[in-house]
Amino acid sequence: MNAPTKAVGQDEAGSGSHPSGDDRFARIDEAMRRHRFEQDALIEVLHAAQEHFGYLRADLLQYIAHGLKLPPSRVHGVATFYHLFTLTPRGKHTCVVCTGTACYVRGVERLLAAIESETGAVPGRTTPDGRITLEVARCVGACGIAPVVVFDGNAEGSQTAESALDRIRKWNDHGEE
Amino acid sequence: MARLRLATVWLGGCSGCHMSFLDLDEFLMDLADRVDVVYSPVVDAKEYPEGVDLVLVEGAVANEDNLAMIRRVRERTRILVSFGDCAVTGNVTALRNPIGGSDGVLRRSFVEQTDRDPQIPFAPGVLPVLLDRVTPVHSVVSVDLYLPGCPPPAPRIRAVLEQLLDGRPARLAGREIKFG
Amino acid sequence: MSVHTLRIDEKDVSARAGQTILEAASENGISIPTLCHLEGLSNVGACRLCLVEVAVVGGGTRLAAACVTAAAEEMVIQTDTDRLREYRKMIVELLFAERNHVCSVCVANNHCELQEMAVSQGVDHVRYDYLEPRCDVDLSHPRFGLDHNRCILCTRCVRACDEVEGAHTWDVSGRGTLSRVVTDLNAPWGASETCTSCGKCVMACPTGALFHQSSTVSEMIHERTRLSFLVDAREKKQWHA
Amino acid sequence: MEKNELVSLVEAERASRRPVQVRVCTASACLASRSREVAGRLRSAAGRAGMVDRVDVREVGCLRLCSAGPLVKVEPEGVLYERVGVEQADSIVGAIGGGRAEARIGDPSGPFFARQLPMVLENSGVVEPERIESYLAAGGYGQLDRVLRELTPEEVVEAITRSGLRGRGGAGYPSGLKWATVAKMPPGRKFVICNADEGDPGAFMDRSVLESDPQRVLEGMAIAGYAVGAEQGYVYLRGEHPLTIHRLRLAIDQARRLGVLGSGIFDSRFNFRIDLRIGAGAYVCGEETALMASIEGRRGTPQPRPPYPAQSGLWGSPTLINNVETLANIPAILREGAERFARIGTASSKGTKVFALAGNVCRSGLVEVPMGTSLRTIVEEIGGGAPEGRSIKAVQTGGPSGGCIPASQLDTPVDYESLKALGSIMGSGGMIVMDDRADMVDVARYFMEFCRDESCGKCIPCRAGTVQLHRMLVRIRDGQATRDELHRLERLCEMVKHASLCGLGQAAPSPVLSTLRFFREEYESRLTGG
Repeated sequence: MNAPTKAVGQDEAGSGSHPSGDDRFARIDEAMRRHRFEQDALIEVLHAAQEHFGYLRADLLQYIAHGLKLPPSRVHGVATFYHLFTLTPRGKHTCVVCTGTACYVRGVERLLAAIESETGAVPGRTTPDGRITLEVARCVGACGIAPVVVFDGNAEGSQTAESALDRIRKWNDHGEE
Repeated sequence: MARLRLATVWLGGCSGCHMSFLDLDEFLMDLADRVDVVYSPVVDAKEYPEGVDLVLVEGAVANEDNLAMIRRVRERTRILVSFGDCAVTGNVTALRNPIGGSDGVLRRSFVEQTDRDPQIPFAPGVLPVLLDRVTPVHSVVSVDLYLPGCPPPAPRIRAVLEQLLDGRPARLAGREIKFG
Repeated sequence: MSVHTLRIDEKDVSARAGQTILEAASENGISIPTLCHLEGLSNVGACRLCLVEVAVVGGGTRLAAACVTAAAEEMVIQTDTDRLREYRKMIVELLFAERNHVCSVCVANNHCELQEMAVSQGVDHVRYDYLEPRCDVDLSHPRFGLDHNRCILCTRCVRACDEVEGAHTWDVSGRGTLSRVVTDLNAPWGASETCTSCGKCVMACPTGALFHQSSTVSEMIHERTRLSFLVDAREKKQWHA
Repeated sequence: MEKNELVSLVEAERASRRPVQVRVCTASACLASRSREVAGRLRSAAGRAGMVDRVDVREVGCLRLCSAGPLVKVEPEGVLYERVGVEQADSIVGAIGGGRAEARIGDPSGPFFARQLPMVLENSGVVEPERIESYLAAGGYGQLDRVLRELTPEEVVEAITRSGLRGRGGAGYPSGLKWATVAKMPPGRKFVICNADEGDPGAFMDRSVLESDPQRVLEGMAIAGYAVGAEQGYVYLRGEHPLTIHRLRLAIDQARRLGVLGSGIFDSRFNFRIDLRIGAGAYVCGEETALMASIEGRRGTPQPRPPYPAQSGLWGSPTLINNVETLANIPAILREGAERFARIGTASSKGTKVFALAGNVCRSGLVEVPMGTSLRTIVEEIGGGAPEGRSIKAVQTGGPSGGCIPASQLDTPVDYESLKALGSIMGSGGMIVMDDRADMVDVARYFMEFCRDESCGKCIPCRAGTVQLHRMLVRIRDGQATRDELHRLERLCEMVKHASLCGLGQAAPSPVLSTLRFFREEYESRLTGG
């Protein structure tokens, strides 16, 4: 494993380019500094890292462990405990199917099966071509308009297998946009 | 008193449990006085007979022959004893399960791990077809008594047989039920 | 220091304030089954084998984990009822079903707390599906090995490393039945930058999950009492044999 | 900000109101149906019609009838429009002051609304959640101000105790008692936590409250902080709901800027600061010890209790943990008086309860009714029964920790004890209606899968037990199980229920046990020989 890049301490605060050569590390520094490098802020810092890097690479976890002076195994333990953190890259598009009770009662499992068979995607994974990450959510809290699917962050209600597949086909049709 | 009709059966296992059975030494003589061994790898009987009083089943259910056999055994036997860890837990025979179904296992054994002439054996009617998963006996048929151990030590086998021969409901307790 | 008197299994016993039910029972020769508990480490109340029945005012009982429940004045406790025996048996069976515990070929055969627990709880077969997960074996460390097939997630290794050695090389990753003990960022153990190779995790392990590389079937004998020896030496300055 | 400045801010806000208010719902469900675009079009339509001086288009919180969204309400005329499309904006603006719009008109006095008693939701769909001025103009923070001037902390605790308020998060623990326990701990560092980790599938009450009226929850927290002697509060929010996070973050910033949170609130000596903590997707973090572990940046695994958080909670300090709806009740209780509050509801369950009504029901949405209202009133009158002329088979309450109540028991009043007697729980308020097509074994399987996936893995009964229970339920559903297996299922349910470490595991068997109790024939009829 590469040696971790040294975290910028309070004394080195500044907005210039990051010693690592990747300015996104400065965003992690910023999150750590905002929480005064307190170890309790681990989850907040992981949120920030994932927001800027898309997923939690091993070197980021190492960097955060170093910055917060935490044992690496604890950082890994926390990062893998929570569903929202991902240690692998996401696809170009994300499709989150809500499997909450209202959606279940309204037949979301058939919809999910249709998406799986059409795209070959497996919930929690990204398709091998890196296009689509399929996920299931335990409830997105829009039960009044169940079943709900969240396409690239936009929740859509009253979905059917057809309407969901139409949306996904559009991603594929528009090539590399 | 009628002589007890005893059988022993060898499914997917190493025969170590039968070896341990043979380790009963002079008790085998006592046993011969009190039972008829109607079916066993150590006697010459082709067909598992009807009306068996007691059977010791060694080995896990690993292939279709095992499956057909254990069902027949259950139908034709009053008291069925799961004899040894393979029968009780799957044990070594079931070590292949995490690898995946029968295809995966055959591929691993006869293709991936082979230096010369890799091929998957296929001989219908000669080689029994592997089941996708090896299971303990009780997940296929009901079992009356569990006699764990790999193999079960001879005194443990003797304790069970003595209880059963005396017509007592057999029961193992304490250290007599240890796996491994 | 105040002392409580309580009743455990029809026997009047006394306990110092702050003592757990488990400690009070043990001092009075009453043994309660445990797996995640280990003398010298903190208690987490996770394996639930030490559940006991505590009488409640107005009749009936409640279940309490003896390792994390403080002994209190006038408690009336049963440690070995039919109900508890049934639950404990189920818990042990669930553990055998969860990973691939093959006693006959295990390094810890005959020296394993899980195997012994099956004996003491009368587990002669497992009534649940064997889950048969694919588990890795990590032999990257020069002296020790980790076999996830045998791990029961008691976290004794995690606590030994954190609390006694202070390295916190171990932690738990994932969740639910997919949880795994990991070193550092789930790197091979041999590549760990925090591991001091002290072997305390291996001492603490109840099963054959952590072992010395030289050991083969039935050869792995853990030295589980050495942890409490170290802790007492460090904290009480007592070097008991 | 000085108090007189606040007063003039409120006056300015009131003066800025125009005669007609067009309120557009911008809670999650309506936003998903593009209600924000509708609001934009309404604004430009008002401009084109030359009505900017007369008409205000306001983006408000939940208007409650989610299934008919996007919802738009015109006040003071009291006209409710349903399923509003952007193309209808001109017509709706044109109909202001008389006339009929080319849009679907709802019935604000129909049974969906008439049988409700909005108290927690009194500002929902009225105030603008992203503007603190709007909350202040509706009398917001008035109770915090009054409490700081007129009441001692003991008197506040006393009032909450007298009100009979019980925790709205699930178990129904008396709130006053909880507050008193924390208040009585020796002075020193204490915390107030708002548990907004609403993770039950099929529940969106707390989320709606926070998206519709976030300041109300902050005010409740500050009052709680004063009562128990805490100066720091945390809101623990689900990371899955970006809109809720956004609105709450905004609300905290605005409250801090105006000084209604911070040091020396309302010129008193009371300091109270609130920070957000964002969860990262773990249902178990709704359990309070796991929640605190998560706030401390650790894996969200529960700890054995005692010690209870009230004695030793966050970082070992006494900690008051209340759920969103509990805290949202506080300002109303203090304003109306404990006695008036206690007159609503039943003998043991006081006040109102917010439910998220969804599933196979004609009208789904956010419902607030007095405790003791019958399930029938909620699902048949308010919800309009099952759609397509079907019949209701069961009502699920309490999420994965609750149970399925059969149609034959619909006259049960909703209160903590009645639901518990039926093997379910009030829970946080998810209420899912299932029609005659529901397969109750599969419903049990569904919830068990949820618990299996959300088990933290710390204790064996829950970690390994839920896996086995799930497999058994699949086999029973698929007709591959024997009677012996059904027996094993029941025994294992008992063990997991009694031996698990925390509430998640202890309640995981509830959906199985309740469906076995009321729909046993669905299990038995699928058993195979043996």
